[in-house]
Amino acid sequence: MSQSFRIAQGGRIDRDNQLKFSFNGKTYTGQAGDTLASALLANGIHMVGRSWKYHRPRGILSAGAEEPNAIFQLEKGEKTIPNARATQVELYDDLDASSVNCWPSLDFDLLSINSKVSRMLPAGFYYKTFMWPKSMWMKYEHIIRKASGLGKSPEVNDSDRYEHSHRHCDVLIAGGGVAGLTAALAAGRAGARVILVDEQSEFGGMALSSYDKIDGQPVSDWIQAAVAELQELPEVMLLPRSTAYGYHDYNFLTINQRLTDHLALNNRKGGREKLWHIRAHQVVLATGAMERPLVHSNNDRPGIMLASAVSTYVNRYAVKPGERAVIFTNNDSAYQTALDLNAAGAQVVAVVDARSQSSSELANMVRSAGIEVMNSCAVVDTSGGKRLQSVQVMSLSSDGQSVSGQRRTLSCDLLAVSGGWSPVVHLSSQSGAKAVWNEEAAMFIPGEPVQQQASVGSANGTLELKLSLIEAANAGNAAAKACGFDSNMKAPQSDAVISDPIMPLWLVPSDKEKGREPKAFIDLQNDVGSADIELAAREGFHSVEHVKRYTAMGFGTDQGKTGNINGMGILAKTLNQTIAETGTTTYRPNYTPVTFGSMAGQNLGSRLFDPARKTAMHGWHEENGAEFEDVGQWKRPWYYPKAGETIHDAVNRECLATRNSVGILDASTLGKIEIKGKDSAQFLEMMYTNNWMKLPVGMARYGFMLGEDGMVMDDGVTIRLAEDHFYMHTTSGGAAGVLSSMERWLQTEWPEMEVFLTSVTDHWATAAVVGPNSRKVVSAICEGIDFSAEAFPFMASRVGKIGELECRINRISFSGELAYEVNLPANYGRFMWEKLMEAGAKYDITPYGTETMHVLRAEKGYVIVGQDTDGSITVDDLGMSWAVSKTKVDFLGKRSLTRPDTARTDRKQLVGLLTEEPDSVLPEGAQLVNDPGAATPVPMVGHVSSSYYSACCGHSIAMALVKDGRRRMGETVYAPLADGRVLKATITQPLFYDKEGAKSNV
Amino acid sequence: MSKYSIFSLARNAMSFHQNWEKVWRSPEPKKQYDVIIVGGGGHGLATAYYLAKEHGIKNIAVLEKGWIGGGNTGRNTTIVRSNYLWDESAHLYEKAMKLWEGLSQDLNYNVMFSQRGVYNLGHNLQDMRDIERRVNANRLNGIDGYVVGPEEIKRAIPALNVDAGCRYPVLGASFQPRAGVARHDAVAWGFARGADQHGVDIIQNCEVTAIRQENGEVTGVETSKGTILAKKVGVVVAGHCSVLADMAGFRMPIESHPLQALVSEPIKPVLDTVVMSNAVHGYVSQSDKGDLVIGAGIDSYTGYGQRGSFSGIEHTVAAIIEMFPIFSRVRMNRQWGGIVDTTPDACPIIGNTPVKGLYFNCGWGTGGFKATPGSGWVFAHNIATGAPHELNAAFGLDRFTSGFLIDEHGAAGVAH
Amino acid sequence: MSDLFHQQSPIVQIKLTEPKANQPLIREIPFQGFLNLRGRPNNPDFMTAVKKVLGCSLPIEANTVVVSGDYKIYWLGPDEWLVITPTEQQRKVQSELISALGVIFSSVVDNSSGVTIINITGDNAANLIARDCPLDLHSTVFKAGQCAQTRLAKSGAMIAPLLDGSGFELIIRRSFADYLLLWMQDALIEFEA
Amino acid sequence: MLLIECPWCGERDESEFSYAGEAHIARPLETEKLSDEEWANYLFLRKNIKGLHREQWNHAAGCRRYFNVERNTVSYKISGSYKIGEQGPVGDDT
Ligand SMILES: Cc1cc2nc3c(=O)[nH]c(=O)nc-3n(C[C@H](O)[C@H](O)[C@H](O)COP(=O)(O)OP(=O)(O)OC[C@H]3O[C@@H](n4cnc5c(N)ncnc54)[C@H](O)[C@@H]3O)c2cc1C
Ligand SMILES: NC(=O)c1ccc[n+]([C@@H]2O[C@H](COP(=O)([O-])OP(=O)(O)OC[C@H]3O[C@@H](n4cnc5c(N)ncnc54)[C@H](O)[C@@H]3O)[C@@H](O)[C@H]2O)c1
Ligand SMILES: Cc1cc2nc3c(=O)[nH]c(=O)nc-3n(C[C@H](O)[C@H](O)[C@H](O)COP(=O)(O)O)c2cc1C
Ligand SMILES: [Zn+2]
Repeated sequence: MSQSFRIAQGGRIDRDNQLKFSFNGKTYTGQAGDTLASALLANGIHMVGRSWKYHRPRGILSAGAEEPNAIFQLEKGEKTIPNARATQVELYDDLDASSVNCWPSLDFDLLSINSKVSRMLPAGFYYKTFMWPKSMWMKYEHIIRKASGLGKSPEVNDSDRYEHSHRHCDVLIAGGGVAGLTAALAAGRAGARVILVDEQSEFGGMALSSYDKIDGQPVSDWIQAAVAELQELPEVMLLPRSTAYGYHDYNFLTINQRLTDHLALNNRKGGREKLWHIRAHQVVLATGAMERPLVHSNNDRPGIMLASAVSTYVNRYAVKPGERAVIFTNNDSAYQTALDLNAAGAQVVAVVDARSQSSSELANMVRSAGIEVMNSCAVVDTSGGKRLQSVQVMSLSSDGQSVSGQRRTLSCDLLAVSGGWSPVVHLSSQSGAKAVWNEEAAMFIPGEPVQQQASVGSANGTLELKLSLIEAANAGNAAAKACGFDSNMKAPQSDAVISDPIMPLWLVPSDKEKGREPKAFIDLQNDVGSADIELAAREGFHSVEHVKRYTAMGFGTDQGKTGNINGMGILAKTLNQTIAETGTTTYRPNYTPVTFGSMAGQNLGSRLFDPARKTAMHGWHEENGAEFEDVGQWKRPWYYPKAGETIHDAVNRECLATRNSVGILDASTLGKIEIKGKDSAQFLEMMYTNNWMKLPVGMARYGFMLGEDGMVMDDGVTIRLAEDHFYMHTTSGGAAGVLSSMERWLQTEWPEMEVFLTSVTDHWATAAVVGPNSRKVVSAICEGIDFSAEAFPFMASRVGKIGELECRINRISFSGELAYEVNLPANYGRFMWEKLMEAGAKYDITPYGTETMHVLRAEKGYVIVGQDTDGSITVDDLGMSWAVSKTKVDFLGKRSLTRPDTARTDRKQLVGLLTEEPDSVLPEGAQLVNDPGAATPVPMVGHVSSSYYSACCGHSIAMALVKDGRRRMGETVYAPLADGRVLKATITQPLFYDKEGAKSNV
Repeated sequence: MSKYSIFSLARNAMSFHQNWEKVWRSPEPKKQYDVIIVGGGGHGLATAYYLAKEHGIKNIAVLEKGWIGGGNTGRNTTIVRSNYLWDESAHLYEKAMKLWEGLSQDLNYNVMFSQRGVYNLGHNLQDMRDIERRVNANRLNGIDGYVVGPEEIKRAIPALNVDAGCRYPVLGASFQPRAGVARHDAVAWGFARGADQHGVDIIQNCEVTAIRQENGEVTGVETSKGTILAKKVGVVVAGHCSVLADMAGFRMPIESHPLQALVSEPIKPVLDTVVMSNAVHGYVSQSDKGDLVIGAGIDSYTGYGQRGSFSGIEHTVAAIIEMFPIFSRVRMNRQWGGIVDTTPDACPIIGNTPVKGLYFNCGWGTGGFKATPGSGWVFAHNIATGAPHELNAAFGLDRFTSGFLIDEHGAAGVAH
Repeated sequence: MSDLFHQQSPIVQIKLTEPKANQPLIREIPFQGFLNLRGRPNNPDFMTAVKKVLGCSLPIEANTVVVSGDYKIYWLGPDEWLVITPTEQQRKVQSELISALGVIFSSVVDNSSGVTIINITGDNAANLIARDCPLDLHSTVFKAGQCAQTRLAKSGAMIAPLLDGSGFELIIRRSFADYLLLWMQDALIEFEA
Repeated sequence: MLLIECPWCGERDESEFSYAGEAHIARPLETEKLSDEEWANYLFLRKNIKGLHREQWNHAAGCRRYFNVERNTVSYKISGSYKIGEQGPVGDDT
């Protein structure tokens, strides 16, 4: 293998399984078990990208979720992934990766010119310029936009599936390092339902990169045994490659599991990701800790890495990230890295330690290995272009505030830094526990939990293995106990390690004059340097939240995982306050970015984005060529075009056929509610504006329902089936709302009323048979009813039989025609429809849809709630005050009607409009004016709510809401249209056809 | 006070940026002011700015309980448009639009107002009727607007799925070319700087805890930094207006709800306009930094927690992917919430209150960012003169008694 | 020929396939009788009258099911029950109930065409439902004899574990049935492998 | 995501419920006798409490009952649910 930086032995990679991959068009090899980052390093590639603002060369910093630099575009076409973190991408065969945000190439990037003029680009520079000339801003902005952004959005649709699942458990454990595994064992052995998630492919966390011992065994053996045991426990679920990214209220966590991204493209099957919605009784957070870099001049060169990441590359991936290494630290843990590098055969030039002394066992082992330890020293600058070449070291004062003495240059190609550890408090903070500053350990640790939750291990600031294990076992036991399981597992054993305390060092001082020092970066992804923080503070941005927003610190895809705490430390110092006073910015989901696809899941497309509610006759409508209209969630036939017909042709034909002979409409979508109990009529008196006490049994009445604000909310026909029994129709879209509103009144306001409501919307299929021949058609298939006008008058309801089946026929009409609504249980809906079609054949019965229904009702001036009303219209505005009782003491909304504005007599009122040109149809939504030539703003007097060409009238008709319209009959209004035309129309009564109502009265 | 420009930038670069002045001063509060503005959001800061600039009142304090711009101003999806339906709102928002168009120059602070246009999509026949109605009204009110069809939309927004086979296909849209987005934080900072330059004291970490009154007249406020006196107090605290009203002894027709938003990781420009959809329910634009800025729905329950429920996020993201299937593999970076003050008619309340000298400006709910300069401008007039400007006369508390609501919810759901 | 022959189930447009690999089995139990019964359980007359007809006391413990001969009775709410009868017996039971109840405050409504039963059985039955249902379906928590109305995807369902432990019975609304079955068919893909 | 206790069905996910606003707003009995102001108070004015809030919820996808919940509107912590007409809990306002 050509992986020249691969260490000959060790590591957890599969040496027998070599994989090919390409980076920026060149082909390389790696091994199964590598991440993209480790494979690149194995090939000696350090420079992987350019920084966002200055386009400086950047290398791999970390080995995990915190990575700010190694952000790649993976693959092309439908499988492309923007902004993938190479440190978390598992290598697979033929993986294709390229750098983002550089042009034309990574090596030669034109915008690296920004670096030269970087002095002109301090934090927030764009607020201070680009303002002149005013018209140029959009052009400047265009250029700014082009320069920003990292990866590219896919250009084609995603072909992958995304799964969802909901789960409940006793104990959810986030993080499967040794702490998480221990907690899982404690709770799992006790029989609790446990879910253990870890974002990595393997459980074990940091320990996979170490040679620690637990219970006397090498830690990797212990991990293997623990995982094996957990896998056997029936109530334990292990989710690898799963990130807990959101910790919401009531122990609800969202977890993103990656199912296939680690496989070669042609081996991927099934869903790509799975979103788990988990509701846990108890949560244990064992999310570990992240190492912080140290902030010094030019601390961003390729070849500068976190010390723990170096150890991970060496120990876990068997990769040597450098041949000559310098370690720079302010705490003990990086000494281990020195030993690891040394063991791997790299030369460790020196350990530069900010502390005046280091005498722990670990430090002494480093000295014994012959490695120079430079105490009271700091790396103050570095050099190198696309790769680190050397670092410069100076003496550091004991308070860390100044450097002095000679600059000593150490040549090296790797600088491993450790500025201390930051517990991953993200989830704990998301859950509401405010992170607390621990001065001694120089870290934010999880605050007092506000949910049923505990943090353990390094996530809790407990960096020592022995104590981590005890803490984890205790938390696992306690969580299981809280769920009713008897649990008292003893903690696994490990040896204590004594280490020297950390010396906090937020910004390595420079020997250069203030403001003139080279850039020292905090947020590598957003190119935020210490000078930016100081500038922000100087300009008055003192809140850490302001600093974040002014400098963009922590705004990136890494959300400041490596930079924020350093930034807060520098801000605290600049403002001369403590870090505790400075505080953190708000931790929010997502812990790491999650695909939109996984959140959308399968709830997409014509079938699953939103339910399409269908009537029992839906299949017939489809088979007969109906076009459908969305009405709420319902699919309603809109019109039934015949070959070659436009919508207008079809509607004209349907209208004429219905008026002249007979038409049929699927009216099943109307809401239907049975109202039963001795107080039913009394209840309707409150719900509706008109009177219900005296409605005879077997008769129906039209009613308006108002909101308490007096505005029309719904309308419909209600039938009295018995003294104490009614059957209410609501609008199709309003059904659910009307039912829950009526239930609410009954349950909360009038619980003493004896009324039961039952929705039967779905039970009944309804066909409206409409037109002069409707009686013949309906009576042909329906027995047991006397259909004569006298016996079965308008607004009556009767029960009869269709074959053996009991049916209900209501003689109600929304068209002004003789019409019957035929109802059968929906299981027989299609049967009923076909029988009616059969019976109607000799009258050329014509199915019609909602469009024709609209025209027919508009010809009669009937309103549609939601089209001719908009939440600001009263019954009186509609000219239907006959439907409002003058005698009732109360009904919902009544009191509102006498408010000064509502009681005005010159409100917008429903009128008819006839255009000057009979053929020209006013567009619905046209605004009406008295004087089209008036100056802007042109005073408007109303708008067109419904408008059609009426084939039956032979001219266009419209309904409009016009100010004081009822007093303006015969007057002219104008509709100025977008295309410049001005249509002239005359105000009329909103009634255009069969004005005497003769047709329904037969 | 130095002016911002490319030259001042160059000059300061020479001195290594050591000499920039504070954007605002953060002084200690005085004992007494002519006017106190409670709430250092965009609206409060704009009010102070225009009070000083247009009405010559210089002795003003803005009291902010946290950091300025940290309320809804700092957490909104930054959409600016003026294509409202009713005359009253259209004129108010259009006033704001006109101010936006010169705001960066007026403030000498680049608020990055980007007039990239806003599309409001229609997905069913009633949506289209409403769009026609609104656009027609807009044109007659002198506000730019067009109704556009699916083909034109597809040309303008190639990433949008306009397939007729969608669950809710795009039937058309309203388009306002002058509409767009602005850099929300810069709006707060720009107004703060402008106000500060006129002598306004901006006092952060100063929470108002009580409103002092004598004989039905306001005399000042109690704060976490002590008592501060003033004969006029303007309250502009968005989600917290009921809390302040409670201090003053009256109630508001307001409910405070969580409203959530989210951003993707930054990507190269793919969307150079703003797309909103009511029926599918989501709206999206792309910030200058490259992240897709996405607005989610309002949570139904009362909430002062600056966070909402995950189901809202999930529904919104599904809506966005339904509209823009190519974003499926793009990742969501961060989500957050604000506290929006909703009114029964989705219109603001700006004007006098039962307490003399106490003025309220609130109820902007889910959509007040776009009004920021206009709102401050009319409220300044109202406070300075003691009576509403004609642009905010219709937005008084009295409308809830008279019934003169200005219902901007748009038409109720189609029902037939 | 009986008109029963002319019934069509709400999922008439759906073709159910044989399960593959680890897929659960989805089957409809069509054309059962469904009566929505309401009354006040603290009224002994109501309880007695109902018992006379159904042969058992109504379940008054929330979210439980009682089986009595051919009838199954589900708790829907504190004053609401669902009575499931064999095919085409609903009218008979309905009139028996109505006459037994007389003037007692109650309501008996036939909703037989308004809902249908879908049984999901076999491996992954719970996992299929759990794809978009917030209920805890674990067998130690949700046991035979219990039932729950809940949210299922973007609709709702009454869910009850089958008595034999083989899976779940779902009662879903007619107008959402087509959607829910499309949703289930899509959900099955996860278990194809 | 809230976990709301229905007094009948027990704890269920928020998505099964719909919110129905501030609780304990009784509809005035003799509406005719109210002044416009009094009516407006009933119609529109809300306590909109920051802190312990009594509110109505409907178990919409479950038993369809309306009930009351006492919830802290800042922490979202629910101190208890109770049936309409019952005395509510007195939660700790933390
Ligand atoms: C997620 C989201 C998306 C939105 N999207 C848009 C959009 O796209 N377009 C649009 O036009 N609008 C949008 N809005 C609405 C818009 O953000 C607001 O209407 C607007 O920002 C309100 O500004 P404000 O200055 O009134 O309030 P805020 O910015 O909230 O300011 C009020 C200030 O008052 C302070 N305060 C509160 N109580 C006290 C006290 N006792 N003492 C002192 N100070 C106090 C608060 O701390 C706060 O800083 C959105 C809102 C949200 C939450
Ligand atoms: N010497 C030191 O200074 C030092 C510092 C840190 C850790 N350690 C050592 O680390 C070990 C502690 O183990 P630990 O278990 O506490 O931490 P760990 O880092 O080993 O494990 C944390 C695990 O959580 C996972 N994780 C983090 N966030 C996640 C999320 N949101 N969703 C899913 N998974 C997530 C990580 O992938 C990782 O596997 C001990 O060996 C300890 O001694 C030592
Ligand atoms: C228009 C807009 C764009 C934003 N873009 C980003 C972003 O790119 N990255 C990011 O981390 N946060 C972004 N945020 C969110 C902020 O980080 C923050 O969450 C939000 O302002 C709310 O504040 P809080 O989370 O501190 O409560 C953006 C916010 C807004 C309003
Ligand atoms: Zn319930």
